[in-house]
Amino acid sequence: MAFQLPTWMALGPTFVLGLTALLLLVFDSITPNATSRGVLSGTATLGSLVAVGLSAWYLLAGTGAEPIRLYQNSLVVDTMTLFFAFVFSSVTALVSVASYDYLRDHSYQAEYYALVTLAATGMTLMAAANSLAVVFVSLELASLPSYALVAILKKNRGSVEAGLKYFLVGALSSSIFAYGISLVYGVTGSLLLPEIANNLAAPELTGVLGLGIMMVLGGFAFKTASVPFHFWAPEAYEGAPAPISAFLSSASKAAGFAVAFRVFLVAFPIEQLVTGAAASVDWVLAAQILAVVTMTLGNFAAATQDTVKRMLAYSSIGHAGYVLIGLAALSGGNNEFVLAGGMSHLLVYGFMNTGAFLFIALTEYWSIGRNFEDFNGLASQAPFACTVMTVFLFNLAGLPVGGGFMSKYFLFGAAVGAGFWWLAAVGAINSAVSLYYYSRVVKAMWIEDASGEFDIESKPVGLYAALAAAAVVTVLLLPGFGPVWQYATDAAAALVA
Amino acid sequence: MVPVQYYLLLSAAVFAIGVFGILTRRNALLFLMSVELLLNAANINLVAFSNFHGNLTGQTFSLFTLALAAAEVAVGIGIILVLYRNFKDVDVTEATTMRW
Amino acid sequence: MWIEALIAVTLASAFAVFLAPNKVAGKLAFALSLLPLVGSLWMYSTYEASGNALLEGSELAFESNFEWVTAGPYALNWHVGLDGISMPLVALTTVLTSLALLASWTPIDERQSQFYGLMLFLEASLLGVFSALDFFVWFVFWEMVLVPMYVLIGVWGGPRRKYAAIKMFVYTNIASLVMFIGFIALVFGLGDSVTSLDMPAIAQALRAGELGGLGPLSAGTLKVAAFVAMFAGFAVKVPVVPFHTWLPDAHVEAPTPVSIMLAGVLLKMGTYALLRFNFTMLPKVAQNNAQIIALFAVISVIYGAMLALAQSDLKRIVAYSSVSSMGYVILGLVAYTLYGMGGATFQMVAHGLISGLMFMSVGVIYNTTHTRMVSDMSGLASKMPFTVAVFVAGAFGYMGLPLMAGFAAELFIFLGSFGAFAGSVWFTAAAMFGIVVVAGYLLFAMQRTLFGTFELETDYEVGPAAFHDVAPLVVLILLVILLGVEPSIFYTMIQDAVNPLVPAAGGGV
Amino acid sequence: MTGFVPLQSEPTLLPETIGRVLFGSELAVWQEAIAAFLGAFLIANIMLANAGVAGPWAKRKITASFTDRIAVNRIGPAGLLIIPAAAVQLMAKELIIPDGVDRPAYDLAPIVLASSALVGFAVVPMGSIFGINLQLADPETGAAYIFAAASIATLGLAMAGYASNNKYSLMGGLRAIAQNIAYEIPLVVTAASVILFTGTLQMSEIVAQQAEPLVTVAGITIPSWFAFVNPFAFVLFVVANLAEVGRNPFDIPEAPTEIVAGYMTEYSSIYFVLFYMGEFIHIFLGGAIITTFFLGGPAGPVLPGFVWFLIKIWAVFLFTQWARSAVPRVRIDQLIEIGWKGMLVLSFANLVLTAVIVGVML
Amino acid sequence: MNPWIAIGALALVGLLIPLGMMAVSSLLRPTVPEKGKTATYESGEVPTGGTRVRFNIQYYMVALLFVVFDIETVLIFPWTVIYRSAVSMEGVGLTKALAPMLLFIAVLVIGLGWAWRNGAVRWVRNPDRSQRSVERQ
Repeated sequence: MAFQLPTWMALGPTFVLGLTALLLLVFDSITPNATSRGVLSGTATLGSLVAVGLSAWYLLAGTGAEPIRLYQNSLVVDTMTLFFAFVFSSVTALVSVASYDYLRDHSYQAEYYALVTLAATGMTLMAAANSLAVVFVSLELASLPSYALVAILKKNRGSVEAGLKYFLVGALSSSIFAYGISLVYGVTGSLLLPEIANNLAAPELTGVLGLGIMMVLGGFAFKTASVPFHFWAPEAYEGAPAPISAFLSSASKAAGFAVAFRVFLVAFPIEQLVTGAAASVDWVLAAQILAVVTMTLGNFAAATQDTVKRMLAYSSIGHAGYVLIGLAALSGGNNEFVLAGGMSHLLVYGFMNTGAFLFIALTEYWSIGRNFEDFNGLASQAPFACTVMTVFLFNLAGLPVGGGFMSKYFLFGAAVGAGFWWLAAVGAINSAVSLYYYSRVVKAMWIEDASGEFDIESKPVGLYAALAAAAVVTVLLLPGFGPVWQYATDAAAALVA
Repeated sequence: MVPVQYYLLLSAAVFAIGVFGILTRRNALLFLMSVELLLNAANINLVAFSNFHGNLTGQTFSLFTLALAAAEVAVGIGIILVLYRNFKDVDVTEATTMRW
Repeated sequence: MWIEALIAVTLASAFAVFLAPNKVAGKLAFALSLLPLVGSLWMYSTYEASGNALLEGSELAFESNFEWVTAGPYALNWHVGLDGISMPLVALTTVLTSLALLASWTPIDERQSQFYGLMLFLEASLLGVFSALDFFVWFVFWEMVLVPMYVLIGVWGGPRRKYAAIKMFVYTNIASLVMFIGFIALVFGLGDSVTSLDMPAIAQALRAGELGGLGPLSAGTLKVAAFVAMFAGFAVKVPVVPFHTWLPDAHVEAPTPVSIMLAGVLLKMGTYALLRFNFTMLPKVAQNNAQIIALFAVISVIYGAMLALAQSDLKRIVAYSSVSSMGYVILGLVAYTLYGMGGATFQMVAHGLISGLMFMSVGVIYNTTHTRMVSDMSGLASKMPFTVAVFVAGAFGYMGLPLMAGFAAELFIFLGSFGAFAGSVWFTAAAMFGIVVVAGYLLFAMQRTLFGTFELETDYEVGPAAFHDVAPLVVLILLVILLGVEPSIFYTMIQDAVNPLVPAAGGGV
Repeated sequence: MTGFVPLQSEPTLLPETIGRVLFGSELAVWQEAIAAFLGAFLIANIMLANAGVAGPWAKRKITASFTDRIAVNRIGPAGLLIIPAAAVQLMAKELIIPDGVDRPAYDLAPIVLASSALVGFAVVPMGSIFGINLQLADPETGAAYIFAAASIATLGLAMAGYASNNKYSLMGGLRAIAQNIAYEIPLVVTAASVILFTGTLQMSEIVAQQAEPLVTVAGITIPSWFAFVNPFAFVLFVVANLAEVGRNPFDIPEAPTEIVAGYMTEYSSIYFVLFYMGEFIHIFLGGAIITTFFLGGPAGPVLPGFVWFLIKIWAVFLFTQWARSAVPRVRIDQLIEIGWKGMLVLSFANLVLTAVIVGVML
Repeated sequence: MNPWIAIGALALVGLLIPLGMMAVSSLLRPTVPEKGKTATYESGEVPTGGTRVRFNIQYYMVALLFVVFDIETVLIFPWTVIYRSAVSMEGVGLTKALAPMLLFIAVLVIGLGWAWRNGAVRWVRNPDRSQRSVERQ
């Protein structure tokens, strides 16, 4: 390359997303009365696409191969940062496109897009955070807009209730997280992750440290909708506008995991805390328990739901459980593989789960009911949308019609390789359960006969475009899983090393 | 000089009060106040430990915690307000259009 | 590149048919299915290979190997190729698919383009399963089979189709996961000695005894655990009693062409995988526990036959008899003798054709009479003599009548297994008893339904079936007889591929 | 443990002076506490005296002068004895507690208001008289502390408005909060622009930095009081301070013609005295802040520092009384718009400009 | 001497003085209970309704704005303290000391401008603006 970008441009995706949010607010300040959906949605989409492009370009150019440390090491841009920035901005782009139709009669359009891009900014920052302070701030930057977004349908009781519950659990867990940070700081005297690891050498206050780490874990559990802070997830995903459910369940969850991976691997190294001679704080064990409980609870609860959106919400908890394997199987000496499994699953999940929720958005747009029965025979009316949804669902279930298959089996394979075959076995059982409830939707759409007439007046362009894009990427990730895995492995290697 | 353990005890007490408030109160505003207590417990720790370790990291971070707590309250009160408009109450257990 | 072309053409046909209008979908699908059929026949005619694909010193036909994904220390490659075991199965798949498509014209009367598209998609997946030589590629295709199967049964099946479809779906998916965990544990147990998920490499490393422990498991335990996991996984597909309960439901509810594919090809996936994985990669474990496995096989044979005897639904009878027949295959495989393994593999093909024939004729009868209950009808022979004749021929094939493919297969199996199990002849003897039961119930059913005076309360016109219904029957019966008369068409290559596995033939264990 | 002991500014602080007189040079903690308590008592009483003079007497006199009337001239010389008279009269009045008040809050509100105004003076450098430096404490974070103390009053107003069970009170309380918070930010941001110059939050340092000569015009040296250095900030601050202390044109929380007496409506007897007194102390606290930040603190020629300090805070008081007489009251909507659209933007502009100028000039 | 001892002392005095005045007053003042006296004062009229009246939502909007902006001043203050020394410090300089805060204030100002344009600080709303909050369903 002929010229060298300044190092701060490594955070390009973050800046682009943040500027997009500000630009949207400026738009709305200039013309608060006019609601030009196209301009707003277009700006948000364009901004996030630029962020997608930047992160992809950086990945290809190997920007993160040698971690770029910024602002006194409180931010670090490595492959993982860019990998997740790619995920977040892709999901943001999909959600922005889809919202063009979904929000057609809603108020607060500009605010909506601004909040979405702001939350995405926070998420990209989370992936780059190398200091607990940045972790906390970026976590809040991602969370606060999300609370508002969930409750943005002010006249809809479900939305408001969802927003309230999300907020209450979120506020609680973020304060617990802050308290955990303060304890960790108290023991180690630093908030920078590498320094925390350095100062762990001879912790005198092991109990305090353990409590702190568990509280930090709790904070991540909230963000990733894992047990024990998962209560909000079904409510929030069900009540929120469907594109927001997509955004939260895909991007937000991935962000939680991104930061959890970095914090736990860099700040609380396994060699010192878990397997070391002075093994004291076995957070891997805690992660194992959380993983098993989370995936089991999520999947079995999903199997008992009546409404599709809520089913997807619970299944999203189940997937959080799968990804938790990425943390839970870490002491087995196959860390790189395990972590990369978790990361690549998050990437694929970003597309397939967003797609599934966007399909729900489409049905909400058409005012089709929420129950499984309401979807009966939908395929005869909207074959394309239903085909695409089937692709997403089979991917979520781990059938080989797309990348979901690859990532799930790589994850399970990695767990087995780390010696945690029982984790994989639990995952396998859950996966089978998930097949049951995912196929219920497929069954309803394709197999059952319609009980009534659907009132489908139009095929919304934005939603269809987002669905198609998500589906194409999901399917292409099956043959094209190589690069994803490559980058995930690189990212994991940087963390493990 | 006050030993750092005392601060830890104080913050633990504040934290416990906050948790107690969260567990026993159903009013959303009281819930918010309890959360503020939790965050302030963290702040006590941060400032105390900052002094203990002789670096400014903790104090600086506590400023951020304050700011974020305020932002959280701003968003939270907004949500509680729309909750009140929809449910005519700020009891967090009132809103049950969805089952758990 | 021929295998890729075969799969690609089939997939492309599937998409083309999916997009075609309903009216022409059936004919278009049949026409397009001739392409892979011709392709596979051409491949058969130019087939030149020796040895077992997974073992040293083999020459594979149409092999190709590209890099796909690198998963940590393991390279996943696109590796396909054919040997004497897979070639017949590939041919079987293409033949049966074309015939099944032909047999779909009458019963499938709605959403045709989707149906035929899925059938072709199924064919592509099956071709992939039988030709893949990299574990992950194989697994992709293996799982891919489920998707069209689920929808095919679920949409076009009988009254309880939803239940049957989801049962099949969940059952086999759990099985795959169990198998996956078992196999992956093996691979990791091999440590650095393998650097890819290439099946030949893994098989050779395992046979060379390079397996180490994994986590808390020692090498020996790991071997057995993995064997059990894989066996359980494949047993569901085969199916082996007691994992068989999904099969009768699926068969009964599935429309005729899907039943043909299910019995004719899908069940062979299970035995094929058992042969490829369990019996090739972990032969010692298999041999050490040969009696237990044989016991499973014999129970499948007898129990399947007994259950068939108790059925009053023609299709259910044939379905349970499939369970029984697949028991023979396992019995033959685990014998680890020349004839046993060869015969078992030959039985896969033979049973594929015969069960296809049986289901097809039951389908034709059903199309005409709209019932499958043995008790409902009698004297069909007078109304549709040709169909009945084919049905009778198929039934005799099932019973192992000489000059039919089934005879050759079962004969080899019994020859091979007799005395194979530590000198115990009881297993084979018991299995042979199964044949008697099969003969009993088939004769009983035929006597009730086909002969005597015609009696059936129905609103439908009962008469000879259409040409396009009968034609596949004829083709199948001819193929069955051809294989019965001249088993060497396939048996030579099968034996060539199986020999290296058999200790007595110098294959070593 | 280093780094957190505040710098000892040169003139000894009041408690230490008292401590040395009482106990010698080495002080134990309890001795320090006693000395501090005595000093605090002295400072509090100085401010109480100021408020006492201002409330019943000076305020009336000033207003009368502006409106060309004669006021309080009956008792004592120039009516000065009205001060003790009013004190006794008000304290001896019956306390009427209306039905339905929220008792703890109702009782606490006047105490909060009065004491919050008092505690702010702890860090104010009041200058010295007779060689005694009348400053109680001089922590590094003095400026932050004084703003914090001053804004506690809002809490008292809210409590009073809410607890009184009276619509006027509620309105007054709400208005008081809206107003205080609307002008709090311009106030603090403008103060921040001063801190940009000083680079410290320590009150004595802020004062010391204003002692430097700015320019010398015709032999008269103008000190670098920030009122001269940054007059724009000074004006902003004074206006914002007017709103903070709730004087005209920003007296809508009380607005007697609209809502009787706002949050004070239901208070009588000593409670009313506390409110009334608290407000005046608050005005003086605002004056003290302005004095310290912009008017060079107690600095001045010839006279002792404390006298200059008194002159300056009384000047600010005079200004508030002038505003009270001369400027019409704004409406609540105007108040909010002035605050959020005018003052806030101006104060941010001021901050940025100051930062740029300070940065470039260095 | 720790300055906070003196500040605490003044806080104590600040509490004791009002309390003392209350105590003195309670000794001096008469108590003549009477029903009419304790009625809520509404300019001499008979009180109507409760006091928990619904008040203008703008009070709330302003409070919300305040919470955010006031806390931002918390973040501005430390910067103002170190600004001068940072500008003259080796390796920091004007740009590095000023630019981040300018960015920070710019974000704040954009937020303020948005709130301004969307009527957060406008006391009287135009009727047509209320249309904006009409939502589907």
